[in-house]
Amino acid sequence: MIARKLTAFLHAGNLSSTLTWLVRISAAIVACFMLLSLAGCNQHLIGVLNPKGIIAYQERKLFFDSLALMLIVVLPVIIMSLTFVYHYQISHRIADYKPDWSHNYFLEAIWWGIPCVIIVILGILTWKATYELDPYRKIASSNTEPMVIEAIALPWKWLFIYPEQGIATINYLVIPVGQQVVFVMTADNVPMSAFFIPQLGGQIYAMAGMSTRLHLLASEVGVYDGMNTQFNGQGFSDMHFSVQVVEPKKMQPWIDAVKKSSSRLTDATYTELLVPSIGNKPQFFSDASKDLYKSVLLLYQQTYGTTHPRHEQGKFYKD
Amino acid sequence: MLEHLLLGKLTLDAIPFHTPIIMGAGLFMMVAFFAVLLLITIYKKWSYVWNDWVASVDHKKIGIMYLMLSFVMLLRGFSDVVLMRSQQALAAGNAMGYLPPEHYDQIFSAHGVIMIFFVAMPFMFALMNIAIPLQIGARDVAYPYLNSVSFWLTFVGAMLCNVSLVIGKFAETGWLAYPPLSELYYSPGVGVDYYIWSLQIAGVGTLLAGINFIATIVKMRCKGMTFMKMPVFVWAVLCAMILVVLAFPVLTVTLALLALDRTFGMHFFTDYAGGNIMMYINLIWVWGHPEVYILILPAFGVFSEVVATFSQKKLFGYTTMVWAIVIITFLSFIVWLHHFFTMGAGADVNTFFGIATMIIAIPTGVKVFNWLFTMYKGRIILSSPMLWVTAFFTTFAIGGMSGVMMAIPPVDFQVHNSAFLVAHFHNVIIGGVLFGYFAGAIYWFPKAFGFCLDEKWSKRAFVFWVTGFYIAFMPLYVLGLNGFMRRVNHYTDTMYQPYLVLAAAGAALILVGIMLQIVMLYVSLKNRYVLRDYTGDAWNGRTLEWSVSSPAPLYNFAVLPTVSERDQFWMDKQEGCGTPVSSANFHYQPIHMPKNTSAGFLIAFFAGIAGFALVWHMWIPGVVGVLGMVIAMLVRTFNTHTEYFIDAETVRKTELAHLQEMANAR
Amino acid sequence: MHGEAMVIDTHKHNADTTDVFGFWLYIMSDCILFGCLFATFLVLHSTGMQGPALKNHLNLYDVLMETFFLLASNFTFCLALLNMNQSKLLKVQWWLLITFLLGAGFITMEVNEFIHLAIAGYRWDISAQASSFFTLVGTHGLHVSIGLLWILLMIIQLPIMKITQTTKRRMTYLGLFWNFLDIVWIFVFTIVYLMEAI
Amino acid sequence: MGYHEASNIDYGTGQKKLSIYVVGVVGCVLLTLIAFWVVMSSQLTKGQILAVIYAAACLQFLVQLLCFLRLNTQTEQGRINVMALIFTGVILLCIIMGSLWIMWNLHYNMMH
Ligand code: HEA
Ligand code: HEA
Ligand code: CUA
Ligand SMILES: [Cu+2]
Repeated sequence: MIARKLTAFLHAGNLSSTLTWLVRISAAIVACFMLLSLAGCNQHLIGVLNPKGIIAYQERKLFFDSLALMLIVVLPVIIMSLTFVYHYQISHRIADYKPDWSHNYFLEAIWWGIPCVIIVILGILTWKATYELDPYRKIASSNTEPMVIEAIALPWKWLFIYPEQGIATINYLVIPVGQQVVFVMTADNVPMSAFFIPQLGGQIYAMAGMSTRLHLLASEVGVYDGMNTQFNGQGFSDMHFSVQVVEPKKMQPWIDAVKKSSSRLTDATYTELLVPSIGNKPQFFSDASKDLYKSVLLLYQQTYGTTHPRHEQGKFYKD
Repeated sequence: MLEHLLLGKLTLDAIPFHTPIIMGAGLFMMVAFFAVLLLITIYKKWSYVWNDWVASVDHKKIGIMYLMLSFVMLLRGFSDVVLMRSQQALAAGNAMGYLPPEHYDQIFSAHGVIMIFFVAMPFMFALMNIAIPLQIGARDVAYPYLNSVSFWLTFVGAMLCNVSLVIGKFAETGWLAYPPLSELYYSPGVGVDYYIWSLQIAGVGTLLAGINFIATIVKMRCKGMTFMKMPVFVWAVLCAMILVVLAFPVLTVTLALLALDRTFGMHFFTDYAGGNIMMYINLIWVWGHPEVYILILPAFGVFSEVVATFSQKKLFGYTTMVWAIVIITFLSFIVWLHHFFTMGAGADVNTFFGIATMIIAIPTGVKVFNWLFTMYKGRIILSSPMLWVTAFFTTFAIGGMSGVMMAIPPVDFQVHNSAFLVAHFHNVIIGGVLFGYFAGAIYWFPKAFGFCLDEKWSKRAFVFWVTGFYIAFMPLYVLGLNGFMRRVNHYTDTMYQPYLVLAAAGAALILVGIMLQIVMLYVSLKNRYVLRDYTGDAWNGRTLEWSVSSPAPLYNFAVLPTVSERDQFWMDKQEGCGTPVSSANFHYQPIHMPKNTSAGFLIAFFAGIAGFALVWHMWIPGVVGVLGMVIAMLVRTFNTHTEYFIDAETVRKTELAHLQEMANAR
Repeated sequence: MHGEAMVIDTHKHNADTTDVFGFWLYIMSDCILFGCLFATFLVLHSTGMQGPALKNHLNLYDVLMETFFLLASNFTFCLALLNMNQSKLLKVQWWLLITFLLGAGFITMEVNEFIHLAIAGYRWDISAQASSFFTLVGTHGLHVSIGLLWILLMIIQLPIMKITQTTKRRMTYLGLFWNFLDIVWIFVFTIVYLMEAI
Repeated sequence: MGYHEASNIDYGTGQKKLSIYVVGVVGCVLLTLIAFWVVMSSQLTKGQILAVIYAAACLQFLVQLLCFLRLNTQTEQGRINVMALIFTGVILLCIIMGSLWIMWNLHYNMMH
């Protein structure tokens, strides 16, 4: 029926050209949405549409559920707006003209009611999902204890410390598949940043002097893109890192390999890392101090007075 | 020492001689500016410009000046867009495009600031000034002089923001200047100071205008116009202005604290010494969320007027319309956290604010349905204002839907800061706010200028605008879901490039649309005698503004009207007594009017000096600016002759001339 | 129709109450302004990060004195208003002068306190807590100073412009403003000083 | 209506009366002293002290509103003023309480 109306729209002889355009536009939108859903099976996708982790799966599901739920009202609204405009044009000389008809309890009850119902359903969904997918919360479906990785946002690169293993990396993450990981993060000598691996799950901010957490669980082996999403200065666009999800048994060999690396994360190397730089290649450190993370936090929490704790590390902006 | 007090940090290095694009743009602006001054001098129009415009306190003229400000700023805002879109279309893989980060970052920050503060807000105030006093049957706004102050403060704020193009630089922080990025340590230049002081000055202007319009609407309605008989546009503006008065002080405080940090080394939002960046983000959104509803509510008002007029039918569900607006007004104050779900406040907080946000969809939806059913069984005239409304339904429904999706915290974790968000807000801002204001501008154009706009060119521009819009922004939804973030200067994954090229093409189509709008203005101006609106009622309107001549006489109404119905003018016309004053030997009375004054301009001028001085830490000029402001205000308080009478004979002549024109037109 | 035309000018007859309503709206917006400053103060004082404490430097008896100065000035301003209604120009000026002196006393003590704190090492740039203390109290002080200038202006303006509708209206504004500042001070006194002292 | 009636303009600010002002000032002084005394020399617990000083502040706020500002609902303008005040108060509470709640939660989450 709708399709017939639409074609009638397109072919009606007396149609003003503008209206034709309108209809084409709405067709374009429909096409866009089709593209969106089709895109789901495209292997090249690197966002939430192609999830590789438990959290991301649920987030995608929520996305499409809410979309479908809302389309129940939104689609009719779009269709009605176009049909009404078309149908009741003055040139159509429809006898049915009620200039003073402006009130109807029944109708108004309907359009208070239906959106209300939809929002109630959506609200319940939201309520549950927000608690379930809270980044601070341990992932319930997994019975393993989370593996801890400390992430420090540095001027336009990420430092990842594996405190239990005593190693550290720059812009390079290796995590086991099927096991949950908790990222504990802060920032140092860089404005607020955000940690995000789209295919594994949502994002959270990293701020100096504060410590946020994010639980993720990868469910497929592969290489994924991770990034900073919060604009934090000139090197922002290149603040990406690579995430390797590997079989759990491959974790230990990798750790051992890193342990053999000649560079260690000493105070001196850390100070070098604090200097702003853009587009860093991955780096590996065999020996990372357990207290580094804590001391970075404390530095920001305990410095008073007028000088920034990192004022010696060079200007943030080349002015 | 003296040099330091006079010039502060300003040196010749501040002028970017080495960057040809900026110098060219700056030079062009200067040339244009001086050309205008020269033209005024050559044609000996200085006294006209000064007395009739700069010093004017007439709401109709101030409205027109707001409109011009908005239009000029649009050119700046759009040139930013062209740069951004082309940069992103080019800079894929190893290519870096042609804009290094330090320029690109200024450009998107300036785009956001200019579009919101100096395009959308002045546009809104333009429509309000042109329509509100006429719609409520008043002679002017409550404080005509304050109205002039407000306009000039906004103007000066806009100028200060644009000066940064040539002297120094603009903020490289995004349009909300989150600390600690905007703190002195991370942004040592003057960019953020320009941002702070131009918004501070414009913000005060906005706050004063907000107070002015609330007082106007509450106190100056004509006899018989109870609250529930006001046109919906008036309701929408009333609520938007309540939001202004309650939200803008928050912006003032937030920016002032940031300024204190930067100027006096305080620690509100530094990342050490106990400063709390999260408090800035919290405060700026306490203002920021209401701000976007400040923009959209008047647009809702315009839709209500336009839909009813062009469907030639009463607005459906007036009472629910009003309640919906009131509910949105209140709700907009309890949802601000949805802009930082990802900061980590935990599930309790996120759930509360997520659900509160969604609830806004209900009253908004009700409004949409009421508009739809206003068209139902009407007789729709598809003039261009109505076309914009038609396009609005689809666009806003999509944009609103994506908004509600982001109100679900776990979904927002995925799309926050991504191109999806950019698509959402351009969807609602362009498809809602801009389309609405365009509809309003075309609708009230004859009332402000006395002639209609050319329909043919108007419709052509519409077509390009709408198609351009969809092509420019639909790809961004896909990009966002694919992990493409906002504010990126270049990207390595070339998969994104086709979408960005498409988006750039869309922006180009919009550009064509804007050019066609300029053609439309030109053609209409040329044919203004043909397009002249003699009746004062160009669209067969329903509300009081259409009962007077176009443009309205200086005093608006020879006799203040009395109403007893909602669409009083429409009812009168149905009963065949459209114009209230129809008898030639009617007994006119002298009318009391406010005198023009240049005090408003002077105050704003000195505020501009003070602002510029504060940016550069020039303490002597700063003191001069502040003293100038204070003295201008004090002098004004001693002036007791601020009003005058238009004598009855002048009123009679003006009215009779209008009647004659109407008769001729028939 | 004719009957209405006899109303000379509705714009004028509304003007006075419209004016005061506008000023009231301004005060409402100022409430929000102070509200945000209080919120910031509370937030910065309730987080764990402390820095040097204000408590050690405070002299609450001085603050009590300040409070009474402000309260008394409020009362004397009301007396000025009373006399304004009875059109006793000289008395109005007299009470305004006393109000001014009391207000000036308040400001002097406050400035004195600030200087003392700064010398003792509790400067505005030492910590976020100090910043928020100086800013909140200072913003109130700035408002009071503007009020003082305004009172001076009225003392000068009244004999020139006499007691008219216009000056009466201005006195009403000023009264609202002055009173509002005292109300804000109640909360400054309680939230900033008393709570700090507990 | 016109200029001649201007003397009873409705500012919505109530009647000015010496007796009411005196009541106001005495009330305010008393409330201030009570709060001050509780902090300086009483044996109450911290919670109790807080309760008392907040109660005193709120009471004094009311006294000032009624006795000095002369807020009332007798006239049209007075009602509008009161309405504006109440609405502002509600929004202010939303903003302050909301901010504190949010900031407390953020802080709690980021320090553990
Ligand atoms: C009112 C607000 C507004 C408007 C109208 C627009 C219009 C447009 N915007 Fe903008 N935009 C923002 C507000 C707005 N934007 C904000 C707040 C940001 C965020 C900044 C940040 O990151 O900090 C942003 C960011 C932003 C980006 C950066 C995205 C990123 O971060 O990567 C891009 C990218 O291309 C973009 C594109 C466009 C385009 C193509 C248009 C064009 O389609 C539209 C062209 C429109 C016009 C040229 C104006 C129309 C004319 C008038 C309103 C006046 C007319 C007057 C008369 C007729 C009298 N916008
Ligand atoms: C005029 C401007 C405007 C308007 C009207 C809106 C309206 C809405 N916005 Fe939007 N928003 C912005 C401007 C605007 N927004 C801007 C500028 C930003 C980004 C700023 C930045 O970060 O730079 C933003 C960001 C933003 C975010 C933050 C995302 C993030 O940063 O991660 C969220 C999240 O909840 C959101 C939600 C909403 C919602 C739920 C609405 C609702 O009001 C929409 C309601 C409308 C509808 C739902 C459609 C019509 C209704 C129906 C057809 C009825 C039936 C529908 C249902 C039952 C669902 N917006
Ligand atoms: Cu961010 Cu605590
Ligand atoms: Cu919002």
